[in-house]
Amino acid sequence: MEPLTSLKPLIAVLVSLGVVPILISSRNANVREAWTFGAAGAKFLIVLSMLPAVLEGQELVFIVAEVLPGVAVALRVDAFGMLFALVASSLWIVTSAYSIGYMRGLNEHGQTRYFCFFALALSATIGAAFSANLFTLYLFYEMLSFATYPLVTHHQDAEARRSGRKYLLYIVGTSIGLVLPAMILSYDLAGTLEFSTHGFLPHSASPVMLGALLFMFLFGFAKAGIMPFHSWLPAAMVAPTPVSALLHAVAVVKVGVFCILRVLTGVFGLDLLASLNLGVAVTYVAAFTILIASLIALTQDELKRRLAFSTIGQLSYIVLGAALLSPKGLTGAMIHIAMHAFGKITLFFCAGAIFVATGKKYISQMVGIGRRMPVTMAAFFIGSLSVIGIPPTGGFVSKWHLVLGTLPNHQWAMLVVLLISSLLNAAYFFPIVYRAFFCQEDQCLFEDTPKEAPLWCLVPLVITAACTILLFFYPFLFLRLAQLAGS
Amino acid sequence: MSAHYPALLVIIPLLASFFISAAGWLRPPWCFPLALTAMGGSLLVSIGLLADVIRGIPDLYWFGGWAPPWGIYYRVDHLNALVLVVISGVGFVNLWAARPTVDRELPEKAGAFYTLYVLFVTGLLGMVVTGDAFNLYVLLEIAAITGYALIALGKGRAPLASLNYIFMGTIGACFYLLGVGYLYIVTGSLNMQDIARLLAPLHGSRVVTVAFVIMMVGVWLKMGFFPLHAWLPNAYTYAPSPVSSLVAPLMTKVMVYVMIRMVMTVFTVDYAFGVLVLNEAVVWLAVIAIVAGSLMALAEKDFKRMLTFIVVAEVGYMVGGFWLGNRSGFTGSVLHIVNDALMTLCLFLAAGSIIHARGESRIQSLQGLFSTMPWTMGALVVGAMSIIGVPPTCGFFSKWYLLLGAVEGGHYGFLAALLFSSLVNVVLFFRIFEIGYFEPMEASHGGASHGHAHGHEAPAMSEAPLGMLVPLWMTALGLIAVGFYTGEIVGRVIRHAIPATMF
Amino acid sequence: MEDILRQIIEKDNYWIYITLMMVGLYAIIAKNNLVKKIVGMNIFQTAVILFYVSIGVKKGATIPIIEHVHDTAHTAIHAVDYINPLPHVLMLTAIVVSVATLGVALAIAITVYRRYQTLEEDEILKQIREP
Amino acid sequence: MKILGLIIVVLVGAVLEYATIDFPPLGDPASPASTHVSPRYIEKSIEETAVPNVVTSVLADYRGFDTMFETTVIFSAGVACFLLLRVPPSRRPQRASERQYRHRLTGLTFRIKGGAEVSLPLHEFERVDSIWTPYDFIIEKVCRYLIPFIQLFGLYVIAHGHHSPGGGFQGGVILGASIILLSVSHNLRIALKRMGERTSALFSPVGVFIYAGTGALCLILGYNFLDYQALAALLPGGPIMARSHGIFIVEVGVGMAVMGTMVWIFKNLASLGRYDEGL
Repeated sequence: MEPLTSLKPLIAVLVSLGVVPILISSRNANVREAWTFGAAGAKFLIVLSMLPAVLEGQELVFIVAEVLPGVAVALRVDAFGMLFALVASSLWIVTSAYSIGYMRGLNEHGQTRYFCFFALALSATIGAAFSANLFTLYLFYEMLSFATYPLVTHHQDAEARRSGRKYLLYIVGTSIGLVLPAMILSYDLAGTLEFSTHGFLPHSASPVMLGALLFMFLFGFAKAGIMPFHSWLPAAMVAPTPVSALLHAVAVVKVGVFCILRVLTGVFGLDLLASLNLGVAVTYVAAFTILIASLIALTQDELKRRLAFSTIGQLSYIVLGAALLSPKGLTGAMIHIAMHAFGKITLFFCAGAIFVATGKKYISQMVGIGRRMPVTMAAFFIGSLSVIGIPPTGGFVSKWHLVLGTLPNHQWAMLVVLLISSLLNAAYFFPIVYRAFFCQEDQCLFEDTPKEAPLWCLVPLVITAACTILLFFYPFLFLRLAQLAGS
Repeated sequence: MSAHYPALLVIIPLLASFFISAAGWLRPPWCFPLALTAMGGSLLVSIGLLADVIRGIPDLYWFGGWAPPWGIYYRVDHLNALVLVVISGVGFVNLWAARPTVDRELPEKAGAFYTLYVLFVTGLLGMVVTGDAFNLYVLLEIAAITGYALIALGKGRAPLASLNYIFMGTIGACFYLLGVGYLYIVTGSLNMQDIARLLAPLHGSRVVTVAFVIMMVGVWLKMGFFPLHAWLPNAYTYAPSPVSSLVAPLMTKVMVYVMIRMVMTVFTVDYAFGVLVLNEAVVWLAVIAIVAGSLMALAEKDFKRMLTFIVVAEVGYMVGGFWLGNRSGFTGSVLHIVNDALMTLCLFLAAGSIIHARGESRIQSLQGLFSTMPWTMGALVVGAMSIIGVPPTCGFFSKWYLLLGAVEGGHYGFLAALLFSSLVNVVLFFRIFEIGYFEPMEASHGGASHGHAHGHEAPAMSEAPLGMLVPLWMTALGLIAVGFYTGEIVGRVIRHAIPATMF
Repeated sequence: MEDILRQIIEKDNYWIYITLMMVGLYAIIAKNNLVKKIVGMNIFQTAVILFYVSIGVKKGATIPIIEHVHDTAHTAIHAVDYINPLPHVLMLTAIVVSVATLGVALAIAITVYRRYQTLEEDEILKQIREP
Repeated sequence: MKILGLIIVVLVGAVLEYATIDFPPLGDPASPASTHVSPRYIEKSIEETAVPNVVTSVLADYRGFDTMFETTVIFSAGVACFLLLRVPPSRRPQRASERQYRHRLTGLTFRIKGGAEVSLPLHEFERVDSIWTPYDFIIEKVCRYLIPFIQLFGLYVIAHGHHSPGGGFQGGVILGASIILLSVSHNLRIALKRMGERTSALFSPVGVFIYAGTGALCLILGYNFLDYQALAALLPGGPIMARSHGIFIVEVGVGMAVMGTMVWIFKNLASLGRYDEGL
């Protein structure tokens, strides 16, 4: 099926970029929020309108400018890109609603700037999802790094400044220091940067060079939070919660993992990796990250930092799934992007709601909170089930495929790692839920008159919790997309 | 009419400068409009020349009707058509931004200022388009003398800095003149093509080697290439802001062009890279230039002085890129002349409007800039992105070619230096953005804004005048536009400029 | 040994211009007083002018002004009889340039003096370091 | 600093010296410089430009473009000195400085304290500058009579550039020197009376404009820039004579420019931009 050139991917990317001048110019808050909502809705609808074509295996292509010989700023919508774009744009609607409640609840300053950079970050995310070659991916990756810096350092205090510095050091440092040279070297080897189904790097290149390239890409995309370059994520928890919710659970980190998957499938190609058995090395790196992150999460008392480390662990699931080099593993990895997104965003919404309602950040202060905020904690429970991977929630589907993925190549070690880490996930989520609902009389810190967070916060987290359960029963959309991308 | 474009390119600003100087005495208000027509005219002519070159019409112009080796002739080819457009473009845009400062600081001598401004750009335009080695020296001196005078106008240490610039600049120009003399004594002709033809049999001789070395040292001295850059930081820092945003983007880039022209046309590429085994050493010199420039910029306390050290590092990019000796390196170097001129203009214009509004350029005094001057800082962010090398802006693409050239040439030292300098640029600019973003304005900071605690309500917006903001934003958007048009620029123009013998 | 001596004697003009240039260069670098540096710069430029003019010399040739008698047909003019005019033209320009640079340098030296009341570079730098 | 200077000087001297080994010996007629381009100038100068002085023909015609920019260099130096030094009248401190007058006939000098208003029959007195310039009757009178002849000689040098060594630059400098002699022998104010700042400031752009204007005129008349044979349409005589006339017009332009600039630079430098008292 030859690709169909259409303007839709470009409009999808530019719709939120276009809203920025309007946001700057609009005077009062309601108009501004209405515009953000409108932009989110419009983006989701445009992405949705491209879905039927993609489901039939059709690819939509749009070349913006032929910038370098053999390299163009070009957008291409394929199944994998569509999956990620769907997740990101749908959750932006929910998050924009949530951030209205959150920002009004704490009457934060600089809200116009907040919504503008939020829109910029989203356009970069969708751009990364639809990028046709490694160069456009790098372009949107950099744009995302710089667009999220003002969001992370929103509070403009000393701590925000330190974490902003760390955020930049890791993300921009590795992207310029590792990804740029790697891209140059691969362009030098292959002469092009277009993603192709089984990789564009020539098999004739020396294995040492290919290995070095792989690891430069792996650690270069620091947004994926692979172990040595992960500590920007907990530091970024200083940001307001909707930022942590959408960006640091769904958009930004997923772009990092999305790039790594694109590199593994589009740049190297699974058969090249298999022939050089580089896949095994990547699985060990991912496994190491999963275990260590889960262990550290156990020790974190601040709720958002625990969720952050849990995210680092979950991201490496996706990398692990892809590195198993089996079709099932790849499908599992791709679905996990969606499942984890919905699960983790619910958890972050709950954390935000707790902070808005009670001002509490630390888990030790949340004993018996279930009596005061039953709905929030119920959603928290569902979210944690999904992240752990227990049946009634979507997380189970992706974990199931990941486990199936380890079988064909007899990678028992990876199977064991998956199971242990699921246990660890349970170990750091269930105590929170348990202590929230079943506290002894003397230790309960909250009286049992229910007083939830404002509706603007509550409704989105209920929706996302419902989605996690819905995805368990009807995962066919994402499954179909993942299988299409895997083939 | 278009046959006369090469002559008109230089004559329009030259004649206009005489009218401006006379108008300075007779009708002072006419000075700025005359200067504007001069710059606008030369911009249109240079665009016309570029169009001719792209259409493949060679532009040869014999002055006085005499054939080349006897008379002086202008030759517009793929290489200098692009540089012409950049020079006249930067001159035109910067003139807009110069007006508020000139009206405020030297109202009576505006005529003289605009005369020297236009003559400076004329000198550069002539230098880029001339085909005669000695004529290039004369135009070099015009640009130099007007540059010295304009720089000496600044406050504080400007005269001393300009005097040092004169000494180093004169030594550089005389070395260049000596180089031309050595070539003349051995070949008997002053015309570049003619010298190349006559020089071919003499490639082994000592004179050609020494002439090459002297010319290179002279050109490097004028361009501020690392070991010979001592004059550049002071000269560009203490110059008045409209002058530094004119001289910084153009002077060094045109001298890089002169180096490329000399090596490509007079000494021919296979001599420079074949007979002489100099290019390895020069690339390592460029590596030192980049690293040293970046480190010194890091150590700087003054914002504008930091920018000058970035210019020193960028010169290292261009020289290193060219001396790699392969097609990508050459393309990267020429493209970087275009991109770096625009980037440096954007940064210095932003610095100029900050100094215009704040009165000083110490980095510590840049607090609360994002709230008081959001538009200027917005443009500064775009400029910074381009210097760091972030894709949509043009800075990335020239860095891409330079890196590719380094990889193809197997020169990993140069690759490491480029990446190191990009990372240092990130630190440099985000240090300033942090101060501008986090630290609130102190009380009574010269501006009308009042001091306050946590910066909750943004202090009054004391933006630079519109006259400076419009050119600044034109440049910033230009950076992104040129970024997207890199394919066109390289494909249509630079690719044809590469000498055939370059592998 | 003998041909080296001949070499030196035959090319004495180049020796002179090189020594003159080096004197100028030394003055620019080593001198402390700004005006002395300016004088050194001027010597440096004059040395280059001397070099160019010495290129044009021809043994047994007269100045390049051709006396032509109106009525008789043009007797053939041989280039050998006249010295090479081109370096002289070039050096007219170079002299003008060196005068212009000298003028501007002196003007700037005056502004330096007006601002620091001294022309000794070390005193100026001392004034700059501790205002 | 001195040792560094010595090292650099020795190094550069050695490099330059190294090249001279391959140079042709001094004055050898067969050297490439004398055989490649310049023979045509010498042999064809009369034929093509009817100017016996080959240097002037090369200067103003063959390489006329160079000379135009050379005049522009002079012009830009003049403007630069003005820009750097001239203290605009509005900015000068207004304290009345003490003034000195000299009685013409007796030679007695009177000093008026600052600010005091005294009514003096000015035609009998002449102002003496605070830097006491020795009033010397002989020098003043000799210069007074000499200057017109110097200027006449200057004009001769400009006009006679075709046949004898000379031309625009030399003539212009002589004319400039005559005005400078006036201000040296008398004082700057008298020189300013003869040639005010405005005239000298306008002389230089007009002079260079004559040069560039003639070139532009040739352009308009359809030939290349600075191709004087285009002037044949306006001036008597064939294209060859038109070249000679063209060269002459250009020499006049250069002379004006150089004179104006020399005087302008001298005034700015001598009076440090205040135009009140000179050397």
